[in-house]
Amino acid sequence: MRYLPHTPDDVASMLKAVGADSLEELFAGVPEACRRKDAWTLPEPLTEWELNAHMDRLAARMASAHSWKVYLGAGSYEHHIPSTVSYLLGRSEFSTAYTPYQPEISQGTLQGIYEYQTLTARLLGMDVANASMYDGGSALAEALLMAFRITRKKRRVAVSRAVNPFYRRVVATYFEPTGYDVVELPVLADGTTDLSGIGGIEDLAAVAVQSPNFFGCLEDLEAAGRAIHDAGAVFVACFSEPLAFGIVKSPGSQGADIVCGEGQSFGNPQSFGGPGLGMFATRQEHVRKMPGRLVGRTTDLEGRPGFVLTLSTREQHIRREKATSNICSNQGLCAMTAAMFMATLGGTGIRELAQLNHDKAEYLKEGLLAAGFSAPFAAPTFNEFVLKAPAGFADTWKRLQQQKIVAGLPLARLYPELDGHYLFCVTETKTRDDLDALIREVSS
Amino acid sequence: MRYLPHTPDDVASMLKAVGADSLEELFAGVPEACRRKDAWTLPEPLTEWELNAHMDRLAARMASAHSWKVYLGAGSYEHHIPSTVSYLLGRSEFSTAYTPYQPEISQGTLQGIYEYQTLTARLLGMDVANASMYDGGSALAEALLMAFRITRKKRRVAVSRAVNPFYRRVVATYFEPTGYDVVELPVLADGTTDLSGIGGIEDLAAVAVQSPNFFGCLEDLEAAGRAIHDAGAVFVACFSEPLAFGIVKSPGSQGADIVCGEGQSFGNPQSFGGPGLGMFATRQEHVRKMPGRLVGRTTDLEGRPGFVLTLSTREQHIRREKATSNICSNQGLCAMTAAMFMATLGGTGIRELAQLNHDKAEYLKEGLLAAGFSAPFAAPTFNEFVLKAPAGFADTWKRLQQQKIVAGLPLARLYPELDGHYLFCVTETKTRDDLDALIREVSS
Amino acid sequence: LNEPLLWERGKPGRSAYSLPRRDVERKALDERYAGSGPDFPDLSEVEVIRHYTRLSQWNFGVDTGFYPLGSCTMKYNPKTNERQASLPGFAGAHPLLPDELCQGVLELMAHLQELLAEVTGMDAVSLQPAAGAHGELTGMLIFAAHFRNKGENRTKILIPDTAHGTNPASCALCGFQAVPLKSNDRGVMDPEAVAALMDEETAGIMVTNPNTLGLFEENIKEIAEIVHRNGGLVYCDGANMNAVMGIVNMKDIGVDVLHLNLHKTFSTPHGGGGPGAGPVCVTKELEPFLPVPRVVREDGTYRLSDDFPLSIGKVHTFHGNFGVLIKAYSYILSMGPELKKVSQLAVLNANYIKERLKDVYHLPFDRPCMHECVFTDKKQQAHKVTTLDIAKRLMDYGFHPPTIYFPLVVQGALMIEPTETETKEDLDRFIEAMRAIAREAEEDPERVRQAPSKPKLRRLNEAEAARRPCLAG
Amino acid sequence: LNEPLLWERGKPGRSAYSLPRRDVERKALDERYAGSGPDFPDLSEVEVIRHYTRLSQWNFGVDTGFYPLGSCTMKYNPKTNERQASLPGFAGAHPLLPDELCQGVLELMAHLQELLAEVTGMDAVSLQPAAGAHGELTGMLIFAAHFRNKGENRTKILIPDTAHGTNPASCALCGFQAVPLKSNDRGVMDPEAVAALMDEETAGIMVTNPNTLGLFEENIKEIAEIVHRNGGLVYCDGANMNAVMGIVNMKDIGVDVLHLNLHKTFSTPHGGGGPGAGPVCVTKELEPFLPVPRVVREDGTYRLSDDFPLSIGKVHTFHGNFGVLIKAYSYILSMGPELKKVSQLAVLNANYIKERLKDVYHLPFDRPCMHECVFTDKKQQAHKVTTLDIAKRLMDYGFHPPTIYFPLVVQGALMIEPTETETKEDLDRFIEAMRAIAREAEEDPERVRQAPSKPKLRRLNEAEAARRPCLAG
Repeated sequence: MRYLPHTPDDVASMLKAVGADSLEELFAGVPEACRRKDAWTLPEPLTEWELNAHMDRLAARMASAHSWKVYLGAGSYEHHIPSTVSYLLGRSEFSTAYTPYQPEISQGTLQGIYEYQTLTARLLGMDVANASMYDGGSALAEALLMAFRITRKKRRVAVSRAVNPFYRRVVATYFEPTGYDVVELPVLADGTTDLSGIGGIEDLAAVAVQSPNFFGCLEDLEAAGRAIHDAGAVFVACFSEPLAFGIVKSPGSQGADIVCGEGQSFGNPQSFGGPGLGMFATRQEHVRKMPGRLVGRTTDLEGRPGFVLTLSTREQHIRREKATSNICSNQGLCAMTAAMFMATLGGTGIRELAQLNHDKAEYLKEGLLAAGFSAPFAAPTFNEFVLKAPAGFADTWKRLQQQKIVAGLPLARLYPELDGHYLFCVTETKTRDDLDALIREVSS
Repeated sequence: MRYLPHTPDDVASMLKAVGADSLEELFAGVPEACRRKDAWTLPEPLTEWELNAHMDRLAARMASAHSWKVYLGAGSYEHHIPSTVSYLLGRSEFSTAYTPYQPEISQGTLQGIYEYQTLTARLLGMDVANASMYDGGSALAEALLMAFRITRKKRRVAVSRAVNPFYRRVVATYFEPTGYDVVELPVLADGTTDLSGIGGIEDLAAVAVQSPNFFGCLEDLEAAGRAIHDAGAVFVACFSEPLAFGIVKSPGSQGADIVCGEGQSFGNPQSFGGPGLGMFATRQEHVRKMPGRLVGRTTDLEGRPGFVLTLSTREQHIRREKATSNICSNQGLCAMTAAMFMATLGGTGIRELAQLNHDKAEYLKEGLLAAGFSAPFAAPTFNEFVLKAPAGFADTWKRLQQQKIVAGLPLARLYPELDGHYLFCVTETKTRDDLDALIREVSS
Repeated sequence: LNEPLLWERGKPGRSAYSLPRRDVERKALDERYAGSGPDFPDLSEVEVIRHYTRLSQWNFGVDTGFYPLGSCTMKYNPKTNERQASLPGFAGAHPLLPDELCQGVLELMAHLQELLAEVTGMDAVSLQPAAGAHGELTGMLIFAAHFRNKGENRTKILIPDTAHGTNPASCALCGFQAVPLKSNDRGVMDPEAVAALMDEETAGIMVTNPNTLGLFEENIKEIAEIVHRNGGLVYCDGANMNAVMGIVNMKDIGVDVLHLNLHKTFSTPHGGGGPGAGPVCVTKELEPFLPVPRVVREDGTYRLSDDFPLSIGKVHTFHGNFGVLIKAYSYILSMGPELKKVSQLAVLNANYIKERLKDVYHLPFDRPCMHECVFTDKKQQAHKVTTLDIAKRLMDYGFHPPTIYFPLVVQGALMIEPTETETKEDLDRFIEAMRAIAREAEEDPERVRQAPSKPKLRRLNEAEAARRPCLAG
Repeated sequence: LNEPLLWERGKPGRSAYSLPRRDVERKALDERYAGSGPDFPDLSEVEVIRHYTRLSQWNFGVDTGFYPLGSCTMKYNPKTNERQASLPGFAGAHPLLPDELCQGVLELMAHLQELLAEVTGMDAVSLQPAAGAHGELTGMLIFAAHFRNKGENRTKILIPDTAHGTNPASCALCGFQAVPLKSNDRGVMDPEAVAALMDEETAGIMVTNPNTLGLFEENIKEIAEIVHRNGGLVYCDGANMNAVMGIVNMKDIGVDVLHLNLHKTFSTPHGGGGPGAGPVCVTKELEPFLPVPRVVREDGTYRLSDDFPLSIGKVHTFHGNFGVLIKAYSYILSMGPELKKVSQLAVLNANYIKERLKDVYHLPFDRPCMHECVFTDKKQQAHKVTTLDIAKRLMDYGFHPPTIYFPLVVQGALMIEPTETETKEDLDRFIEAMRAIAREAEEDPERVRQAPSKPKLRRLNEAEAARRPCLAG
């Protein structure tokens, strides 16, 4: 086997050196009663070429964005990934390294993550960002748990019903054994969160609002922040599409205390939903309460600048059960990818790309409205929006698959009250011709 | 444009530094009469994404080995390329370097090419190999020209009609303006070269024989070498499928003076025939007459081993019109690829892979013979062979394209006397099921 | 070559991104929401490429050399796995595609679950957890759900001192109190100690087996019986599974929940800190509690189902780190039954190092080890050379240092895990370097204390970094 | 980290290759032919990966840093071009596919030919030559065929002293005798000198324009007229085309045959010595002599045709370095009319360096230059610091040295070609380094003479290498 270098001679001489007669004998420390009795039923090894054929076959059975027009967003976004980013990520000095425990020989990862933290903080309008969480959902759960560490002795959080329902389910899972409560905040007629009731919630540690929210609607974060702070709670602003902040005000500038969300959009392939990238940022004063790894700048013995993992006193191997979180491996390479992507776009590029996403989504929205769809929500949107379909659209939706089009996400399962409504996402990957084709199809 | 970093400010300040008012003014050295008057009609720049779509469209219009079963060889071979080789080649320290004129910062290329030279010399049974030629055809032309430098004052070479006809056409082109003659040696009934006449050729500098030859037949190189040396000529052994030397005696061991051929088989994609790799080796005594670059081992100021380009006294920038050849850029990265591929296979691997090619080809040969084909040549073959097809096969051949099969190369155009004959190539990429399917199809 | 920070490069107006053609009208965003965009540097393509190419050159990876970081299983990461994960059919797959449009990935997930069940001996698998510690959390959530379902209120978990560092934190997240369990003088758990602690308020035990001393918990079966007898469950941290594939059936030895680290045992690259994947394997009895959605097969087609009322819910927004799962799947298909050989050779390599170094470094437990061995700096302390010094000096010899000062149960630990992909020649070179350092510690200790000298930087001031954190530029 | 030679690694029996399954019977080869196979080392996959990963780290490429190698146009090589060339439809294409099964590549070749004709102003193009010198050879073969066809026997070619080094060798290969032509004191050719040499035995002239001094041959039009008037042809070595795209129409200035270096002007990577591509562009009159097969279009489909009786034949076994052609095609489509900007910025960058360095380095021709500028070590010679020393010292500053001691017409030449893809900041850093070296040459010349000190090795003994060649291990 090409990954196992030992020749029979190697094995023989090494066994001799350790004083064992056989490979089996090496396992003398495993009591007989613990030895596996049953035989493997693992399939015979595939050659590299059989594996390629097998995987090609599986991959061919996918409606991938490569050959389909997929108008789905809802937390996973199709964006063009420059070949530069793919190439750089493929460099195995990045991919085959472990967490940078030994800074002298890990400056590549460390500087790269430090830059990621910086660009993320700038994007979100916050002071500090961590080195990443697993994904948007777990980042939100950790943000809410962090709020309890900030506020102490409270036991309740409120989460908008317009927050991505998958994030909310992850929060529910994390909260289940803790004894903390999650209150759901209703949605107003315009598609944004109704915060009018939070003043009446007792023991409120934090309120989480997403913008653009799951319906694509922009929340008025400034107003939200005022209401949340008035209620004495931590303002958690969450997101699933960070590209929005190319043209939309950053959550930090609107008063958020913790900002968290999903960074997949930034150069990471959709890959059936993972690996994603939990982005997580807060204000300087809360940094020691923040979960996750942090890279900091320092100097070496000769005074040269360099980077290290820092504030590890918050982490499990030191604080054990009192750690700020149990997260250890994070999404390092995805964070590096996001940094490469942000650097590739630049300040000029992200503004224009975000504007283009917005404008294309608006173009489709108008086209569909003209084709008989109606808009349930009045709030402005970024690159996603909800429309109510005309009667009979369910069949059209199915028929469009013949033309390799997935025409939006039916919302009935996630929001029973939105039966017949669809969530559409349009990114820069769709041309006007694509959009016109879709509009034509649904009109006919 | 993402490849052009100059901002308007940059341009302005640089123009100021050089004392010009505009970019146009920089071209003051180009007289007005020489300025281009006509406008460009170049198409507008494509974005990276439009380019991807455009190239995908072109690539989709190809019967590539990825999705077709192509039984063609004839100088270009489909072999599995390990993902390791593709990955390593993609490392831009290799690909974006120039010819290693500055050895201190080019040891990667230099050691890699030195290893290529060594493995190539070992493979071919010769003392030294150069750093590469363009391809098999030009390598043969240069080998024959080199023979004139060895023998002096002679003016004629003989080349077997069983040498790849494309190589022979390149030789003819190179020889046309030189005044040297090329004599064609006939083919015997068993598919090998008839050398009986070479004793009678006057002024004979060299004789070139290919093995396995274009018909896939193995030549008796030892006997050929004796005859050629008896005639006082240089023995040039050529090849198009170096994998054969995994199980076939090396040309060097059979007495060849110059060995040359095509190395594409070793890890280089077929890529519509190029870039290929001209492999070229000779005996120590002729090294200063050899064309092309050479890497040699030496030491640095502190005595540490290192590598440099050497014997450049044979080259154009020093010898100008008296150089051993005009070759300057060669196929460096292809040579590196071949070395990686040889290292990946190893001695054990190349024997087994070569044997497998042979055995699969034999399997198809027998199957086709049983299906009504006949064998015109009796000499043993490696992974290619010629068969005479039963009547009506031309239609079958065409029909098989519907099933994405290219069932061999029709020889009529290249060898009118072999009308109705086909050259089949079978490599390790074909499974027994593939071969059975082809046999079944031609039988029905 | 030095490399400035990203924002010290570039000029406003440059771009390394190919902006798609604008083929629709510009529409201004409502002013109330419109922001001015982030303060990112503008770079050209070549600047981006050079920046990261240079950064990469400052990093040590498995492809660079021997990386015996204990407990991290830094084996070679096959290149073909990268090819598979980047196939457009996978990379371009939206996680909410209708089932009929994503049969390829559903089949892959179902098949990978079966394979992991077969490798571990467990009954059912969830691929959702995104990392080892996330698997632990998922496991603890399953514990909690199980006892809730049974109507029992258990609040404590036994955790031996040889378990991984994340274990107590994972317990705490689920509201369990971690009860420390001391190992005996053989470096393993004692059944009596477990029996003494195991009561009706204790949900069970969380062991790492083989443990972080590289030793197999030889009493695991007996301990599992004690735990089970008291109504508890046994969690096994499977981070060290690389030692026992094909050797131990985890269910047979009494494990109820096990997590795997695909980025350790199954060769997916660690990416300088992730992404990993931490699938959780359970017994039939605990299967109802696994996260949803789960892949089910009906009439030859696969679909995702949420219909598991006892499920703990979702621990990941979608289906876990799917790209990582592809790589592990590709590895397992490439190895098949050879996975047993993997464990045998991993153990052989570790024992070989142990035997060849134990005369010069103190070996606290001189017994056959599993896939890793733990030395200490006891002998070198005499010359005021510490574990940290030894680790840094290894860099000068071209090796990544072992894990240091872990496990805590051993003072000044040097935890060496060679993995099975290393050649005997490379092990010999490492052994020579370690022996040379031991000599240097006696003859020229200052040289070791001043190490490293060859990397880009010398030792970094970590205290200063923590005292005055500079976390963004 | 050092890295042994391939055959100093490995052990017999290892393999890094995944051998396909044997699904047919083994058949022994006839003993008369059967050999024992080559003496290759057997390595595991990780050994191969580490070997080449380390070798790569010893190489300086464009992605590593500024590479102002004069006359080589080391511009940035876009990554998207690599993606296009590796598409399975192209990479897996056999060169002898029937025309109807390879329309994609035929269309690409036809389109690329048109684009190159448009960029240069010439009428027809062959993509077959595999490198610049191969293009020169092809061009000379066309010259020879042209005169043979006209029944003229011309045996000489004028070659100016500012032409590229390969030119005389290419002439010689075609039986032409190279007649040297001296440049005037402005660094360019003199019409009178050409007129004096141009006779009925002379086939024409082979110029490099812009020439190797980085100067535009300002008399080219007049010279071309003289050559044509005498029945000769004008060959232009287009290696320096990066200076004049959109500025000069090569046919208009009298060029009959021109070759391009796609690995220079059109950004395909040079690969540490190739593969390149050297397409040849000709006038309508010479088109019949181009190599075969040629792509022709009929009824909307493309086919390859050999039916050009005057053709010189084949210079490549198949269709040239097709993979390289794809990358150039991809580059041209990405740039379109911006190619003019490319030349403008390349010339701007070169003039900027020239102006900023001419007070400290001797500039033999103080005139506006094109895409490169040529200095000498005249000022530094006073301190016994040579061009070679300056070049080596630049390595310590993190730059690849310029081309040195070429062109021969200038003593101790330093030929600097920055290309358009370099930022002003990087040029400024390079200028600072060059100025620092000039200071060092005065204040600490020994330091410059001892350079480099930072790369893996110090200066290598090239004399010894040539005296006792060790060419294989």
